[in-house]
Amino acid sequence: MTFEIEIDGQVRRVTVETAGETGPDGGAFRVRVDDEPVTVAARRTDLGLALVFGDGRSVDAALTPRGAGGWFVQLPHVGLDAEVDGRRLAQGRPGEVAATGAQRIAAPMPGRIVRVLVQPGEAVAARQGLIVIEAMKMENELSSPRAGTVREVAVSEGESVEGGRLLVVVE
Amino acid sequence: MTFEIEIDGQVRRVTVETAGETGPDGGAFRVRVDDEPVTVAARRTDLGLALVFGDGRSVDAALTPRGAGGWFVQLPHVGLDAEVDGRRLAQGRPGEVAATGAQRIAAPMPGRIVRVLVQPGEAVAARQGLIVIEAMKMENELSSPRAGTVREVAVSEGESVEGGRLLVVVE
Amino acid sequence: MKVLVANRGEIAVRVIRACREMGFGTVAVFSDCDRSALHVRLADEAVFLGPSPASESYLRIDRIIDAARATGASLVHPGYGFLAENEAFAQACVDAGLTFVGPSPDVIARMGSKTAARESAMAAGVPVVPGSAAPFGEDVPVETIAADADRVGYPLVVKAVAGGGGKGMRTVASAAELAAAVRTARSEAKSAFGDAAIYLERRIVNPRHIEIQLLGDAHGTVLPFVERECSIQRRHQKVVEESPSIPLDVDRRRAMAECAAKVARSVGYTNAGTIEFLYDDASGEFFFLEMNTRLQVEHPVTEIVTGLDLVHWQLRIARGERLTIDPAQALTPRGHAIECRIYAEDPDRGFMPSPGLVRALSVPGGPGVRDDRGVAPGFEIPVFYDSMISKLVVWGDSRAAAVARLRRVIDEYRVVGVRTTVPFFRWLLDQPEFAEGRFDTTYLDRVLADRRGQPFVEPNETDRRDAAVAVAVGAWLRAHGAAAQPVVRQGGAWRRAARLDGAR
Amino acid sequence: MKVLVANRGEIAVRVIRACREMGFGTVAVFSDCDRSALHVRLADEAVFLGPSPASESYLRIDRIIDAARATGASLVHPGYGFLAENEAFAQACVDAGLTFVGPSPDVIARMGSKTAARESAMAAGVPVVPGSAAPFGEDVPVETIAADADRVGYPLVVKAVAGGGGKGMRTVASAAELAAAVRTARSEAKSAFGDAAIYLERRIVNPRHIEIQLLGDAHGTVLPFVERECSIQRRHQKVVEESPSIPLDVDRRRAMAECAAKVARSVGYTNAGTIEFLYDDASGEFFFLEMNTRLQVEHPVTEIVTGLDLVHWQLRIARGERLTIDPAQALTPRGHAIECRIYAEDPDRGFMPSPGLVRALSVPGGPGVRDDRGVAPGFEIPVFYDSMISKLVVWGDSRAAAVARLRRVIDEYRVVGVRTTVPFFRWLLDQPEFAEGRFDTTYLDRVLADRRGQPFVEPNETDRRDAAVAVAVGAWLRAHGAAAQPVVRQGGAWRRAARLDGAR
Repeated sequence: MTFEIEIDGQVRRVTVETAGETGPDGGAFRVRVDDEPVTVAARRTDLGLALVFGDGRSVDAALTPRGAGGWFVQLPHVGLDAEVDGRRLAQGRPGEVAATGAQRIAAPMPGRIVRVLVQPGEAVAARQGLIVIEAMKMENELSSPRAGTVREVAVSEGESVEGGRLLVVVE
Repeated sequence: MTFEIEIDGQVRRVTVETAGETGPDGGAFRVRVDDEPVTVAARRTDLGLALVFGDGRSVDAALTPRGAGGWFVQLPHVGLDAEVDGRRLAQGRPGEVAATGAQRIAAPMPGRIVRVLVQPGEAVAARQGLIVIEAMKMENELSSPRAGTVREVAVSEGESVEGGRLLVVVE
Repeated sequence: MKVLVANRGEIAVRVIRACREMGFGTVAVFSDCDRSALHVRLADEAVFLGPSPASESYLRIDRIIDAARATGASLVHPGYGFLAENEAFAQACVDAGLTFVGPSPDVIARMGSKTAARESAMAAGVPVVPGSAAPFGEDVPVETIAADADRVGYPLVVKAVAGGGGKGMRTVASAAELAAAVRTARSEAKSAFGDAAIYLERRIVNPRHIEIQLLGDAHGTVLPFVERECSIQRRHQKVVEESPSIPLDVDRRRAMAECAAKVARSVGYTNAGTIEFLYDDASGEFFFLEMNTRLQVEHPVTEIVTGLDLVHWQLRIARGERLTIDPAQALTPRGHAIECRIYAEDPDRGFMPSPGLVRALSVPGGPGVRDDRGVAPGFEIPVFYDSMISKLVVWGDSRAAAVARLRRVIDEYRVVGVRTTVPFFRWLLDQPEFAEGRFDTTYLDRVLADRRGQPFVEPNETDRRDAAVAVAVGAWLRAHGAAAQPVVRQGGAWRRAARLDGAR
Repeated sequence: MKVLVANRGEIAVRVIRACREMGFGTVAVFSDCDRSALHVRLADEAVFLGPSPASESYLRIDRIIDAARATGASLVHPGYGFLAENEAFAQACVDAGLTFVGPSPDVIARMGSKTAARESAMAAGVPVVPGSAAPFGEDVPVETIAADADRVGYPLVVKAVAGGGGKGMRTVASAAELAAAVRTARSEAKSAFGDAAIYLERRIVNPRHIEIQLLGDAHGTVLPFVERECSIQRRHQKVVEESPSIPLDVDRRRAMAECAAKVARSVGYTNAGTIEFLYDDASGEFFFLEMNTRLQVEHPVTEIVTGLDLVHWQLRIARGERLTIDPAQALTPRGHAIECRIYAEDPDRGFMPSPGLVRALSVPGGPGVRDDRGVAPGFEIPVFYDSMISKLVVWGDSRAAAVARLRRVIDEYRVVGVRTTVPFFRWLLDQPEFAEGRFDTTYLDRVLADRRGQPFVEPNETDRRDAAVAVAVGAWLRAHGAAAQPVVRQGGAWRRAARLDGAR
């Protein structure tokens, strides 16, 4: 089977075929990542998959499906978001910085908009505050991931918002 | 819903109905155990069910389905086997003592019969050795759960046996 | 004898454990979203308080008192936060004939007011940070406050009288910033504590936060412990705590401990409390900051280096027992302990809370590790309370050994499904300032500002390839009947059993 | 620098943790059934050895050496069991230019032979239990052995020369029982060690088992530690270990430690080892029993009361470092530590192994707990090796406090899906003999025999009703779409995702 897997905005073609005895709990696989072949022994665990690569490297990976092809992969020292086959990451996860293009700042969690600090058309510097959202009894300031101009402010003060709700667009 | 639940050789009629909002992850229930009513709030956990009874008692129960109506229930301080609706425990779990009736001693796990210590027709005392089985690199002696007569010896020395395989019947 | 634990999360679990070890019955209380919480599961009894918002559950004094009455509990342990420093709650317990595990209501009231506490410290002859003589109510005009500010001097800190945990607190560099700071501090204080009163305090430049744990019994004995250092703070929130501190030598330790004990004795303090000081590295001076009239989040580091159990002693003191601890043991640390607060926060997004379902949890074990967690796998971290998952504490025979162990332990700590502060700690451990103990309370905010949101752990090409392989094999397994897998956990187990039963 | 850990389970995990703390790379080895074992997951690299039977994997010297070569490991840590006391393996490491973390092959050979070890002890002027002068090979007629038995005197113990862990060991009360005991001991020794050689030893009536941990460096320094007591044994298998022991006072401790050090010095012992003694409560005499030339299962209790890390020191010694430990620290316990070996065994069925799938695992936390586990949830405990799940160790400032804590901790320990020895420990904790420390190596077998198989924990009517309610509600939930539940864990998670993807 071949998958298109997007991680950090980069799409890889990954081909998986069995290499010896495999079952639903794992087995030995020949995997090609962008035509580079690796062999890996993979076994299900309480966290996700225990991987042992052909060169002996052991990687204890945790996997959390996000639905509709999305996965949250937690390696022992770093977590990554992955998208399988198609649905691209909107603009990377909110808060992620793209060098150019519109930045869509979304509510990271349910909360109440305490203050809106910018107006549409206003120029903002990187890290400048845009919105103050109260969540879990703390006021958190959402700041601009990069310098640019506020194209849109999608909420107003006092409003309660769901997680993921678009708040501000900076471009 | 009503279930017949056998625990320790005793069958109880248990009726479960919702008492307020419930979902697949639990909720509030009115339960009758042999016509004695209790209310209980039950919530799924990583171990099984967190129960809070009407009188405030909290019981963190672990549940392991054994298939075909069998359950292994582990309360914080003791484990019990339960059978739901019908299929009775063969003769209680192997090794369990019934005052009377035939005792079927089964292999508790895969292993090799090292020694057979009794013959059919032989009288045995409680705790007298019947079979020595080698498993996990240790020789384990299976002894008679009670005094009686050996009715049957179903294996011979050197034989390899599966877990659950009948070894000896004492009556 | 039965103890009602008027709290949730890790501290409720901590107190329940102490009760079990002492043979006391335990009563947990819980809100809607905590029905399957660990503290409920570990308690002998559990009483439902109400809806998830704290104001309708964990802050409902009446319902908690009723719960104690209904279950026949005779002691009430408040933990920290929620009602722990609420004198009305302590009084309600007394009125209901319950033993409140903490100081008397009037001592809570007195030391709970930062200004009254300052007066007590001054009266006891303990140095305090220069600041407002009296608090400013909601309606006091900014001009009046500005005048006081000029007297106190800049830089200064605006603080909520009822404050704690950095809420309702603002640093002000110059007169120009004062008005804005007062406004936000008042609004935050109002919403967090229902009291907008504030006061001003000189800001000691680049101090360390060093605090002294105390125990006082009902017979007049007050015992100070070896200090804790909590200088690693983000926006006045402690992030890492350790004991002993980096700068204090034996003489300074004794001096600070004696000052703390003096303040506590002067107010007739009983049970566990902590006096916080600002410590000036340059001069070696320290100033009374405030007193917390309850058990601290970071109490485990003290327990580990002294071998004394503070919660056991809280309960023994509440029952009228005398302190029989050898003062030398309390003041003499053995090795070094460091605590990391593991929160469900995304450090790469300004430590924004990231509550959600903890799908799996793998806690480090082995030597020198203490895990005080309040969460079990399968628990949905609620949005209603602080998002702490666990306090991870390590011990080493030296600070260097403790840091090395922490590095090992952090790598073993796996919280699956939610983002946590673990990557931040991994980064922090690699900072020379942390390794060498060269930091003060401003350190973390400064470096965080400098990083301008740069991720704490950046995946490299190998990480991305590994992740791609993991996902691809995962997707392959799913496509090839993962459903038929030998099931491992409850969720799966039931489904499989259902299949076997032909129930679906 | 890279360390290959030639073992599995909790001890492999333990060693990997120490390596990480010291900054060494780690290489795990594994057999077929250990592909997803915890030690594999925690290691940087992992090498497959072969099929599950130990003889085809963990005992394959050639493959382990190859694995070290292939991964560029320079040190090999054998753990305990398997090849840990196999001089051929130690020699093979030396020949391959690898550093074996343990004593030299000849010392292993010498102290591994119980009779040679006895001679060494006698030569060092340390008291030994009277016994055979030389071992009896496979073909020595029982008559010859019987003659020696009369000289040694009854009661006596038949022991396998290559023995350990109670295998190939039989107690003989009188001449009549000798022949049978010799037969079974020989057959067990043959199958367990491939060596049927046995010898006889006088049986000290009702002794305690007390042992001294040692470290020796390559520069001639041998350091003895505070003793461990391991008198709670079932069929010569240690079940509970603690430090310090109950009977030893400071002088006896020093005397026993000095005897142990003398033996070790006399054979030029290096790295970690333990000398076991039989201790006679009545007379206060002790006798050299045997030496274990490796790390012991129960080493954590020593680490906890001394604050010293034995595995760190094993690695440092292997690299040629000098022992810089203060001898007083090694000999002076702080508080009391107790270890329980949690096995997948059913105590209510003669401790029969009960391997299987660990569906869920909840490990106790909080103060004074150390969990050395080798198993993660979802792991199938193999039938091929010993069935240990975890070593649960508690610390208290006194033995009474440690026992009280152990009671709390045991109740928190949840292993779901398999039967474990936990109920047995719950029972043991309630025995006055245990609480008061009134026991010897015969205690447990005696009381177990008296109990004639009575369950250790008997469910009462409330338990049965609770279980019935749990099962009924569980069945109800299953019937009402448990499949639709918000999934919590991997197994489930995938299935749900599959639904969302419409992949099913």
